Amino acid sequence: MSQRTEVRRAIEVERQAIDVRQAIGVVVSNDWVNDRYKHMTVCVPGLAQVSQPGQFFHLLCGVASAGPLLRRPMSVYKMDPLRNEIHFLYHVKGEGTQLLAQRQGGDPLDLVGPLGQGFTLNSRWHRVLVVARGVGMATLAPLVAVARRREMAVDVILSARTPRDILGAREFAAMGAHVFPVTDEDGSSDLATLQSRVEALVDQGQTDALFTCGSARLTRMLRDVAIRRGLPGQVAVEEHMACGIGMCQGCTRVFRRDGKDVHLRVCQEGPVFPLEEVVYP
Amino acid sequence: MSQRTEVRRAIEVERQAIDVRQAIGVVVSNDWVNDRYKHMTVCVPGLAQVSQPGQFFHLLCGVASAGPLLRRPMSVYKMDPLRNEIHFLYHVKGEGTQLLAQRQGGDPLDLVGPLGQGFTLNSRWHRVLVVARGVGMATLAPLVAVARRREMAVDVILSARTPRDILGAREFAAMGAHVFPVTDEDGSSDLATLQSRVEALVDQGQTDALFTCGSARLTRMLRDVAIRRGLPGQVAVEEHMACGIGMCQGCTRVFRRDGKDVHLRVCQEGPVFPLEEVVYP
Amino acid sequence: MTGADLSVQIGNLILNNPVMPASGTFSEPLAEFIHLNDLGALVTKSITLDVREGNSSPRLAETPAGLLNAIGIPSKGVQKFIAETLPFYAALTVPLIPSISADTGDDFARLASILEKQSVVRGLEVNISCPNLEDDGKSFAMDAEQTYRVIRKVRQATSLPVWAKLSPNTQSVVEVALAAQTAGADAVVVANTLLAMAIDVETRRPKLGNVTGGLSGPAIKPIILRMVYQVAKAVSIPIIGVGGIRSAQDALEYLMAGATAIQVGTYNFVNPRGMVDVIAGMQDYLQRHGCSSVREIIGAALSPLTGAEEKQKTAG
Amino acid sequence: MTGADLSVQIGNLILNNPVMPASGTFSEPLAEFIHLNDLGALVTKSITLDVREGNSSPRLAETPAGLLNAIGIPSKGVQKFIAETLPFYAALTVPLIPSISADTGDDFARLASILEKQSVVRGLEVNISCPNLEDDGKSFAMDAEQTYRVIRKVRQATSLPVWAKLSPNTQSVVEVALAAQTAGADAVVVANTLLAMAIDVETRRPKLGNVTGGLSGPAIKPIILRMVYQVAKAVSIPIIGVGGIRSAQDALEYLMAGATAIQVGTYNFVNPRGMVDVIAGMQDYLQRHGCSSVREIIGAALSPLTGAEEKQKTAG
Ligand SMILES: Cc1cc2nc3c(=O)[nH]c(=O)nc-3n(C[C@H](O)[C@H](O)[C@H](O)COP(=O)(O)OP(=O)(O)OC[C@H]3O[C@@H](n4cnc5c(N)ncnc54)[C@H](O)[C@@H]3O)c2cc1C
Ligand SMILES: Cc1cc2nc3c(=O)[nH]c(=O)nc-3n(C[C@H](O)[C@H](O)[C@H](O)COP(=O)(O)OP(=O)(O)OC[C@H]3O[C@@H](n4cnc5c(N)ncnc54)[C@H](O)[C@@H]3O)c2cc1C
Ligand SMILES: Cc1cc2nc3c(=O)[nH]c(=O)nc-3n(C[C@H](O)[C@H](O)[C@H](O)COP(=O)(O)O)c2cc1C
Ligand SMILES: Cc1cc2nc3c(=O)[nH]c(=O)nc-3n(C[C@H](O)[C@H](O)[C@H](O)COP(=O)(O)O)c2cc1C
Ligand code: FES
Ligand code: FES
Repeated sequence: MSQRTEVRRAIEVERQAIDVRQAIGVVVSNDWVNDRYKHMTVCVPGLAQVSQPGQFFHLLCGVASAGPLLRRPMSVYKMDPLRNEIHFLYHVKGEGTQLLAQRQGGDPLDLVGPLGQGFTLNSRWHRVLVVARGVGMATLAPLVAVARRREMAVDVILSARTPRDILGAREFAAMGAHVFPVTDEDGSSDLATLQSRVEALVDQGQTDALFTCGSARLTRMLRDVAIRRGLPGQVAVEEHMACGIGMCQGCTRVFRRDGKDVHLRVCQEGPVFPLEEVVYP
Repeated sequence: MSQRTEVRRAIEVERQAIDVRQAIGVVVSNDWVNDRYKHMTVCVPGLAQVSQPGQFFHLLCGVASAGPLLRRPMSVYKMDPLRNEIHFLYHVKGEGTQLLAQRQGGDPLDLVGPLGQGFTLNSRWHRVLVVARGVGMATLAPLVAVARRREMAVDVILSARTPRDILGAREFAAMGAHVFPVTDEDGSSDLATLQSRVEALVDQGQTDALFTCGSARLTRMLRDVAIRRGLPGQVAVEEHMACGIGMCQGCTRVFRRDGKDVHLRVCQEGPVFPLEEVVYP
Repeated sequence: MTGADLSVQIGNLILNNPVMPASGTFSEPLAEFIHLNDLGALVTKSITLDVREGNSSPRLAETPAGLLNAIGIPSKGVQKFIAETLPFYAALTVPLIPSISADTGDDFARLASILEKQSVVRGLEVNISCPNLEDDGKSFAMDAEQTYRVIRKVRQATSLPVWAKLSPNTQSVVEVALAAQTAGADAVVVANTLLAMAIDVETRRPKLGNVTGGLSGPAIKPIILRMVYQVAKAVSIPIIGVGGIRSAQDALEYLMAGATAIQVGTYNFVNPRGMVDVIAGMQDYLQRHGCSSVREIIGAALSPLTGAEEKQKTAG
Repeated sequence: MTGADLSVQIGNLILNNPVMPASGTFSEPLAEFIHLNDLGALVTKSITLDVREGNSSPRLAETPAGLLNAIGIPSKGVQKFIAETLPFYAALTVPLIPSISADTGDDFARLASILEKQSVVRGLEVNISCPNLEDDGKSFAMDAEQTYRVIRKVRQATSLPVWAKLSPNTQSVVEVALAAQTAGADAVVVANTLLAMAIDVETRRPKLGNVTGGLSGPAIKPIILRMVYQVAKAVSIPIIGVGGIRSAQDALEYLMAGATAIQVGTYNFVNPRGMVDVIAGMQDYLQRHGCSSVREIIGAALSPLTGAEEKQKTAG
């Protein structure tokens, strides 16, 4: 979106009614899916309808002033417009996510979103390759769902420490995606091995685009493959955030855009960026 | 306890095992008794046995680093040595007590105590008068229970805003105390009216000692009655606390002891003080 | 019933209410969450003459009740600011106060005279207190003489209202505030962030790319409130209090300590509707306490206790 | 396996481990919760020559992640301290470091020479930074010259190790630390509380009887950590870090920023066993990271990044 359009849109918004992107939802369920990840379903009217794969919500994890000061960004893991539900899949990690893990059905949840630029799927693509490591799968899951709904072929490489840590294999298979689990345990997630795997899939399957999320090592590898094979690709980037809505400039990273190194805000210009714009010195 | 004894005792403690006065208890129940007060029962081995009426526990209201920094002092409302249970009755007021109110059966509770000097009951006394306002009743309840167990006659004046806010009338009556409810609503809790009531009870019933808690206005009135009638009396004082164990000097107030105005720590030399030592300029 | 009058005056500028965003914690996207015209004023992120990239990442670290930032002053430069950003604000009625930042007094003055020509600009906040630009967090506002020198130059360059944004990293905030007043500032903004840091014990490295950064948020409120109280006893120009506000109660503490208006910073990140909630809570407090104007409580905690209050206080 | 060596040296004093209570946040009742001999040293509440009552109540107010105190220096006087308090510590093996407070350099020196004669006293912490004693929170440690003068007098009065406790309310903590070093201090303690305040919006009065007080607790950790880091780059004597520590991780941040030892203050109020937990957590960290001594991590965050680390950092 150009600067000018942004200004015009903001003025418009100011003149008319205010968006309902800050809402209090109600937790429907919040269950462990393994010993580290939880799956939370939140009912909140109107937001599932406008959420795109790759977008995120900014969640207030504590209650009132108890808990960490800042919100925590979480990707939309699933949107269910018919039930007005948004799903999150999250790693219970530090103070924020531990508080989130304590929410029970019926509890309120203060959320801001959907935020950021999501993935884009070109209607001319027929086959896409998705590489997800660990909880990164949460960010990529709605992309796989939409791609399958548009009848694209989807190859999904799921990487994790052990076979038990692999998440979503059944879910993706049920959507009709081809799932390839790789693990640290048997060495198949090793970067070089994985790269051969990716290249083999790309070569045999007429892949049109590559997608990934989070992990710096995976992203670099995929970016290199994409550039070598002349394929487009997209990555959902993670960065520490304060506001999540483009005001604080705290989440910027250097990207290579239009031949120049520029600071872009992960929350606003991202979190999804073209693979070729990613810079890892 | 003299300075010398205190030193000797502390050295002894240092040499031997450490007291178990910091413990993690388990919440048994935590229920509303009216729209502002909750009753919490905590199971924690060994502490009910050593708790005295008028002593308090210092409770960590939050979980880990979420919640207010400091602990909150709460009087022992009931001790049940057979079940290893301590009871609290508390007003849900600010951040700390609101977090406390969220605890459910089975949750852990970090508590330090019992702390401070409790009430003393002279074995030669036959009749005592207790005046409690609002949640102050929680502090005085175990005193009434012990006095009744020692077969003293107990008159209890319970003061509150409305008849519905009167707490413990049935409970005290069941112990065999004589209960006199007074309320703001019908004006019977008005200070002058209350004072006549107290004086009448003292005069007709051969009261040996007066007890109260918290409210500055009540304390001053009772102190004056006690001095005029030559009766001993005790009051449980409240003051903001940091450590609760005598280290920070944050909870001191000026008391008149041995003819001098001295700063005493409410948590260590109190919270129970002789009525005649209380100073209200 | 009609509410209490929330308007306050700072220099010759009348604000509808005393609540505005703190520099660097607000920009155009907030219009998607609140009506910007509901605020007392709008202060922008500090802008510079030239284009600047800001500091390297990570730029943020969370601390207990605080936020550590080392954004620096990324800036598109004043010309692009005029061309691309000002049109947005021209469509609003709320007064716009750009915050300006520079490395020298002359550059500050140059910025002031450039911006003065823009009719949408209703005043300037002079950020002489950013702890990230120079060595070891030093800034003009750590020194009364430097403050006088810079504010004087800005004062001479413009007839716009001039607000001097002070630093809490000085031990002489009162002298610095007096220097700003003498130099002709219309108000002092107390204060910017406290210089601070955090270390990642796993990597054994500072958490911020810039090593040190500025601490904001509820953690610093008691410190900045004390400074406002001290400054209020010394200066005669209005004070704008800023540091850790996240409720009407926090804002009222600042007003009672002597601030005429307040800014909300970090809390905008937590609650995009926060400033509107603060305004509503203020209105509610004033009505509950029978005040017809917010001006009745400004400086209320500064006056010595009356005998009756003294008695009530100690007896309570 | 045997654990890592936790001992550190401060001047000629060897501590079993780097953890001790901060002045004013510890006294004899703590012996009912932990074995005091498990600590690295014991620092007492500041004592004065004469009897003092301390400030009027309320003396405490809680703030976000912080504690505001205006205790002042209630003191039984040094003679009673010797007669009544020292016997308790004589029965312990852990080194005792009384903290001393006075209004003049001469009184500081007098206290030092009185306490030197007590064999149980192993060093002195010189509290030149208490923000409550003088007008508007001023203290000796806000000024390098005053600091030199007072520490010099104490140095001449005693051969005991001398620790200078600095103030965070100065903008020149590095210069003040250097002045203490030049005057002969064996260590600097960084730092005392930050001058702050809170207002009760219902009564419209300051919450503390003394109006202003000192802010301690997790809220101030990022600020004091920054000061330790700055001081560590300048002085050659050991630094004792103190401010907001409530975990081994917090303590390790201070050591990595250049502190040789640390003090735990407010957290003793929250968790009477806190210091023992910090020591255990430190031991655990060192073992997990294959360090044989805590001394390996002191100042670890001060050295510039190596090439390999730089790469790992940006790639991670
Ligand atoms: C756009 C986006 C989408 C995300 N989606 C998901 C998701 O779907 N599922 C999931 O499990 N996690 C997701 N994350 C990561 C998630 O935000 C962090 O794991 C979470 O903030 C950790 O919070 P904590 O308090 O539990 O951990 P702590 O480690 O205690 O957090 C400490 C600080 O670090 C920040 N932080 C820590 N890790 C990250 C990170 N990876 N990215 C950004 N900030 C971080 C926190 O915000 C906080 O300020 C996403 C991150 C981003 C930026
Ligand atoms: C020895 C003692 C025994 C007590 N026993 C009981 C009891 O049995 N039941 C009960 O309901 N209350 C009791 N209280 C009062 C209780 O401690 C406070 O109501 C509680 O701390 C309020 O905490 P909060 O966070 O909910 O409220 P907030 O108002 O948010 O607390 C803010 C601050 O004020 C302090 N504070 C507020 N009110 C008091 C007070 N009255 N005394 C001391 N500090 C206070 C808190 O500790 C905190 O630091 C007792 C107090 C003391 C000193
Ligand atoms: C992310 C961020 C960026 C900031 N940028 C600026 C700035 O550009 N200019 C400025 O004067 N202050 C800046 N500040 C300081 C704020 O304006 C404010 O003084 C400070 O954050 C204290 O207020 P708070 O506690 O409400 O956040 C910034 C603060 C934050 C958190
Ligand atoms: C209640 C209280 C009393 C204190 N008294 C003293 C004192 O007498 N002398 C002194 O040098 N510091 C005193 N301090 C400051 C502490 O020693 C310490 O420097 C400060 O609290 C910061 O550490 P913390 O954040 O771990 O509490 C006191 C602090 C508190 C909270
Ligand atoms: S998180 Fe604030 S701009 Fe992205
Ligand atoms: S609360 Fe610390 S001495 Fe009483």
